[in-house]
Amino acid sequence: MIPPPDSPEGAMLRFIRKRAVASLISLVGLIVMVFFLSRLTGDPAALFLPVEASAEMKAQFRELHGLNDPLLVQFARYVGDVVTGDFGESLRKARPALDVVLEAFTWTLWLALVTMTLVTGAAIVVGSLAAFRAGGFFDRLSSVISLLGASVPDFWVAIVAIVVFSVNLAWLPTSGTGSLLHWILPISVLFIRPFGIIVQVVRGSMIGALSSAYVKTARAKGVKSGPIIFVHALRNAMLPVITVIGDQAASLLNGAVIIETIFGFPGVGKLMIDSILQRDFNVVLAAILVTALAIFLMNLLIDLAYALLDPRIRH
Amino acid sequence: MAEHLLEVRNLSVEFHTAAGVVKAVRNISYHLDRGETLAILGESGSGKSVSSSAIMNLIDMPPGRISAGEILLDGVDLLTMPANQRREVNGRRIAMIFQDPLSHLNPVYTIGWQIREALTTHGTASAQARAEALRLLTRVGIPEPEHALGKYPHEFSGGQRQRVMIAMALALRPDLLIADEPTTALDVTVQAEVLALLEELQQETGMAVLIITHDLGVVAEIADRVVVMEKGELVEAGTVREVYRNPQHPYTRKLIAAAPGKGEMHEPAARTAPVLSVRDVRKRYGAFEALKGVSFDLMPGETMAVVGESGSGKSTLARILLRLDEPDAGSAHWKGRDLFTLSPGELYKLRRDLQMVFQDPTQSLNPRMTVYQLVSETWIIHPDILPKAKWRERVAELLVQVGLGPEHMGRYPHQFSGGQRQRIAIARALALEPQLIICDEAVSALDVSVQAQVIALLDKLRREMGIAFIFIAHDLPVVRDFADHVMVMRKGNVVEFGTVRAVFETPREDYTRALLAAGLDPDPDVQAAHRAARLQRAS
Amino acid sequence: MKRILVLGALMLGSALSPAFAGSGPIKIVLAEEADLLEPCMATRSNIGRVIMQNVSETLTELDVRGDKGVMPRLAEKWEQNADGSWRFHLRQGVKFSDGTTFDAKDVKHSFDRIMSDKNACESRRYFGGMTVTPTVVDDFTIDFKADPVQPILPLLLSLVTIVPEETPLEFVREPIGTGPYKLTNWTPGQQIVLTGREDYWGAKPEVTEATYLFRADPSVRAAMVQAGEADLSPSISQLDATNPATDFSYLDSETVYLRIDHNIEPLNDVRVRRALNLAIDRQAFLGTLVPDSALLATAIVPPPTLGWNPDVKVFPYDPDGARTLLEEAKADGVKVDTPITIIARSANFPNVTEIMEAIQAQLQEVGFKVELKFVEVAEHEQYYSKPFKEGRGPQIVAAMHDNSKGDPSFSMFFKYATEGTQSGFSDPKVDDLIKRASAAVGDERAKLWSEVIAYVHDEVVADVLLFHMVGFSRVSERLDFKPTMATNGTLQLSEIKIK
Amino acid sequence: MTLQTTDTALAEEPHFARRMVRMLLADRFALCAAIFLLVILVLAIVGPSWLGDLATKQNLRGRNAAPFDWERGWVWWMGADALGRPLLARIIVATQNTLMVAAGAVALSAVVGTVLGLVAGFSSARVNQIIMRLADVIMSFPSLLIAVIVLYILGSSILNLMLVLAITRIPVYLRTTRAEVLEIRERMFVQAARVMGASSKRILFRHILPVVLPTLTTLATLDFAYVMLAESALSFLGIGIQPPEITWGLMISQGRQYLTNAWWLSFWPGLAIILTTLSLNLLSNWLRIALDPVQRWRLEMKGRKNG
Repeated sequence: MIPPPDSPEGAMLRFIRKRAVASLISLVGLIVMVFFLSRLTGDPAALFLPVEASAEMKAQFRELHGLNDPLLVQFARYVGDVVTGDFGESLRKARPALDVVLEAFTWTLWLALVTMTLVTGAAIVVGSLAAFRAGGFFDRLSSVISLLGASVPDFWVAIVAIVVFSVNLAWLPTSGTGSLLHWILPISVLFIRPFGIIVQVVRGSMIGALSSAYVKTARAKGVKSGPIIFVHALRNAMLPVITVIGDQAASLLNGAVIIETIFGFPGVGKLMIDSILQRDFNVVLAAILVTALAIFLMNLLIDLAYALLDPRIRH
Repeated sequence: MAEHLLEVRNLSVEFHTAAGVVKAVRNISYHLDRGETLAILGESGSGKSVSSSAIMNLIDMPPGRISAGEILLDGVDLLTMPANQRREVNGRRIAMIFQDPLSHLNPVYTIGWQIREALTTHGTASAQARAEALRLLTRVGIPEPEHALGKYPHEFSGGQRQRVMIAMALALRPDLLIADEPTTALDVTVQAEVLALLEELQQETGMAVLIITHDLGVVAEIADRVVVMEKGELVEAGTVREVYRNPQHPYTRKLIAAAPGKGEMHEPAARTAPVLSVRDVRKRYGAFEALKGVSFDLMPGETMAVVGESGSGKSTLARILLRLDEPDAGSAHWKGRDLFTLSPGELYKLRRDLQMVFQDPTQSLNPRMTVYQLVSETWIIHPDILPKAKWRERVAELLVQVGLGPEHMGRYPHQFSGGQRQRIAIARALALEPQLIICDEAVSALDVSVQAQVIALLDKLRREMGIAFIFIAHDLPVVRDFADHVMVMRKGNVVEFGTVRAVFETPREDYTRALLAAGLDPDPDVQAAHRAARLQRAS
Repeated sequence: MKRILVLGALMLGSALSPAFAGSGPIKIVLAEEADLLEPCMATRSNIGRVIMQNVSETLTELDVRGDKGVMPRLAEKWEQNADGSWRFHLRQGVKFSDGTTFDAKDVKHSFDRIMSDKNACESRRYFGGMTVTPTVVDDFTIDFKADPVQPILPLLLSLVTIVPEETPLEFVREPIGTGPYKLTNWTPGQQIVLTGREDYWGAKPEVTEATYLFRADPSVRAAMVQAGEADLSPSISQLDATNPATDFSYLDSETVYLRIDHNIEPLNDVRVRRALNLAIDRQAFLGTLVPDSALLATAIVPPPTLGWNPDVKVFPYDPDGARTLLEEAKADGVKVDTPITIIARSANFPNVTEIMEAIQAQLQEVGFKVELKFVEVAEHEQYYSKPFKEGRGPQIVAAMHDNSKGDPSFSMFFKYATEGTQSGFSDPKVDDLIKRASAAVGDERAKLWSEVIAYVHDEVVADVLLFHMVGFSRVSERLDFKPTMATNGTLQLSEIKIK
Repeated sequence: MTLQTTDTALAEEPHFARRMVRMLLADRFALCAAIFLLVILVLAIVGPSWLGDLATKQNLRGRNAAPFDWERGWVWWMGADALGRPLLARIIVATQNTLMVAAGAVALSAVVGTVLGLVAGFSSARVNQIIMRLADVIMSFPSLLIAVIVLYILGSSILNLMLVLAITRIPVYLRTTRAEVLEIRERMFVQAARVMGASSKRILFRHILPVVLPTLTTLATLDFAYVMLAESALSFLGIGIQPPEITWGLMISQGRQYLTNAWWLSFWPGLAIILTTLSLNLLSNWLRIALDPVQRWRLEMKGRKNG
């Protein structure tokens, strides 16, 4: 009893609009929450100025940055500014908060993008092959590796990797940015956990898809194993996998704080933590807004990917 | 003796399950020649599909295992063939179509792609495959075939999907087509069309057809010979007429006897004051009009059958009467009160009077509750019916009443067969001592022999307890032996309403006549006559 | 009294005989990124390490390698006028990196800018409690008049970075200075590059270009120098400092101590405070949790500071004595059983958790009830600085204090005067001594500071002084560089030689 | 392919607990995991009272003692930490806090998330919207940032840590539960319950929840691992559990600086986390099969072979 479909394009636009409204609500909620919560964590003046600074200096600092006004006034002012595209200045860096955030976010975006691409590719191949011979040697091996991957503390791996690959073997630079080589270690460490998780999901989903009726049809048609796995089953099995990929990508977009800290990678995760540590509220808020927006866009892409993969969703 | 196209010899297959090793088929043998149609007849659990899966190499090993036997295709044993040769047989020499084409077609690829794949897998060039796919779709009668190639399975109706499956199966003109319950979930009119198509194509190509079914009507319509299976064993074989006229095995006899539509028809009493009076019920889902103004009266203690094909709105009607869905307009007066305007509190009281039995007992019984919990839950919800001390006793009573035993109380639904589960569902409905039970396709999912038993049970309850029934079905023969009145629905409208005799013997509407004509009769001779008549009408 | 310091440029000139020295670019890896490169914030260590004296210079400079005291930099000489104000004679022919010429107006503007309320310049804090008025005498002479009179004004001016007159009052992102280097690249989060200036007024340093990198993790920093990705890391972990060829320790002017809140019983009793001091086995920490070369502290300021008192002796480790004192106090009705909370800041200094856990164990050993609480920097500040919370229990705050300025006035008032923001007690004699010492000059000044140090340590038993810490640096073998006490806040590239 | 055994499956199945034990015995990996977890659980209960003193007794002169010194008592086999305390004893004592934080956080987030998910999946569109937006807010709030902010406001204690970790994990359960409820509420047995007049509460908790529960159990075991790692990440940032309380996560982050010259300080607690999470993962994989009637034969078949 499906209602007669109207044009898929119209439906898509309506869907995007609906999602945008919902995300806007979430975004506003997020801003309200972060604004007030972060201000509960303490006074930026105490941190910006040295402990020996006099009370007058602190008062003057607060006055200078409008921190003496009632919270609600500060909030109204902030909202007013944001609406006109002004996200305020960073206290610490004396530059527009948005610039600071966008700079850092670009790095995070690339890191997330490259990592997730590699993870997705590798996890799909490994997970599919494991599912095809479920219970076999490769399955066991891949599940031990992926479980291990999902349960190792990442900072541990990061430091050991630096000691081994950069100091002892001197194959790779220890940290920082610059050449492509600099990306290898952070990406490898970031790779581990999502890989472990996604392999498991791919495997589970593929086992389901491989036992489905249409795979039976394909076998009855005489289709070879390769196409059965990677053409027939995989595309069907991708839906739950995409959801998990989305979740993992979202957490990468939110910044890989620890990896960024260790590898001196100027991403948004470390920026956020540093900023809250220094009570640089404008940067925290701008960073949250930017990452939340990015995550919203990514979720939208994921929905589009659903529609692309599964024609049934297009209506 | 000339070599058969296909010969199954002493095949035994077993499966490892939670309950131990199950011998799915034991030592069965049958054969099939070119141009011939063999039916494998059996109910659920008979193992009728296992041998065909073995032929197609579709048995998962483990948990399955072919423990003995051979399957000869033109004298060559498929079971000992190397894997790559074996794969070449599938699609090229033997093709298969299945029940439920929706789940057997890959939902994410266009049907054009899927048909082409059948061809290219076995070496057809892709340009040629494209042309061939178009030809095949045209041949199986898909409208606008050019356009249809780019559509996805979910965009077709059930009958069209089965036609697509057939096109795909026949792409390489196989010597043998295996059809596993190809028409089971389809409406009767569509079923007739699909079977006719299969026959035509068989005549065109001279292929052999192995059809697996539980339906005697299908056997009568299409098969030359039939083998009957029960619990993994082949109990009877012969030509269709022989087996029908002169069944040897008690099981075959039971099966034939259970076929519906042969008993006495009810003669309803004169109509008095209705207990349920439904007027002009309307319901839309978005742009789709499910009900376009349905009205009827139901007398106390009477059975009214609602018959219609998919999309007729019959299930929507049931859901609305039980307030599982809200109507857009109309009224339904139950003992003088409009069901549609009741407050939640009043509705809760009224639930005792109106109950429902669903199509699939596997789904309508919570898998994590025991039979005792399932039945007694009604008294937790309606605590004033029965004091807790008497629950156990009453559950036992009810179970006996529906033909089960008190010892079943502690078991879970999955430990029962389909028919038994439906009995549990009925016991649960009875626990509230209702005055009206709405049965939504309550026997459609059951085997024929079980169907008859459940219908007999319902009829007994009606007689003994004076419960009124609204019995929803897509199949006319089922309601013939049971209903007082029949209401035929089509596309949200009531097409015809009358006593069961009036509807079956003197149908007023073309649609009703078409429904009756499309129904398959288990008697091969009667069915042959039907067919002749149909062909005559067509020409 | 007039005091004239005249120091010719010959001293600086004589150092410039680059006979065999190499030259070239280097890379320096630091722990904390400079989030600003604002000259008036150069007194903050993460900023100062990059720009102080490299990009932005000051009128005067404290000698941290020798004991020459305050030395000339942009001022060639200075003298105190009769009214107590100071006159500075500026160096001529100095150009800012934007090409403008350095003169007295720039100095005045730089000072006014620091004191402006349009920004949050940190250096302003050194001029609290006084009014300083700069007056331009001529292009290369400027007077600073302070009320009250400041004997250490030349030292204070070593903290005022000079910017061109045109610099806006708000924070800038492109520091313009007179130093030997100018900022040529700043990619936030990645690197800062300083390049040597051709038109620098002084001698040309061997380091032609310095690239600053930032890594939070100490072992990564050490690894970078080892792997050749950096030439110098001024701070690495003691644990990584295992290679004598590259790794050096240096006294880094940080003093670790436990600030006692004397207002709450039982910490108001001097016997209890003394017992705290006796209970801690300071020596046991050396070579274990604290580097071997660290010094046991007897004052809040490190030894090279004016007035540091060699006669004050470290409390001995005497658990029995501590127990006796506690019992005495208890006998007098002091509630010595009240649990005392030690508040420490996570990651304040290396091994802070282990050190605090060990101290807790040692205090408990002699009968104190001690709880340990780790807090982050902002919360720590609330415990450390006034106003203290009402209704608090007995509290001890573990803190680290940095004074590399050579004069105790940067510490004593804040830590020990009644009005001091981190002072845990009030003693009129201490207040008086600090006041007098701040106003005094010369030997008198040193004597008075010594007196304060001894009195606070021995009589008041104001706090539990622990260690003057040392830092560890890793210097690539191609460099010739020894870090100093000032390295924490200033890292002069001109002091780095290339082998 | 599906097995058509509905009619033959009438055979009585053994009791639930016995069946589970038999299936556990059938999977050697899961069995080892279960035994390991049992040991960990026992250590968590008795650890602090058994070895509490030994684990806090400092000896600055015996700091960073190397492991595998069989001459000394067994608690020294893993070496000593930076204050000369036996690592093995400390790991055992830390088990309690570690498990308490992880279990507390998982239990809290699972309960809150599940209840919200049930409500969201079953109530009006408006309530659903509110709950889902709340979940979105938490989801797009970087979890470490929430943790830092909340811990700054509330102070760092075991309870607050539990709370913080729970908050960040709530959406996981919420979304899963809601998705399942949306599907299950359309199932026939839910309709049947409505026809009987069952209240929403009854339908949710008696009919829907038991069906969702196996999924949630699997999720919770996996989350257990996640939470332990998150806790150690917080310790890495210096805002986790504060000494003298100990957890494995804190031990790793304290030992991190000694990684190059006293690797055992962070290796053993790291190993403890890995083994525990690995065990939980293995057990949850087993559980997923054991609770799934379609997959269960794999274990039961093996069980018969072995037994």
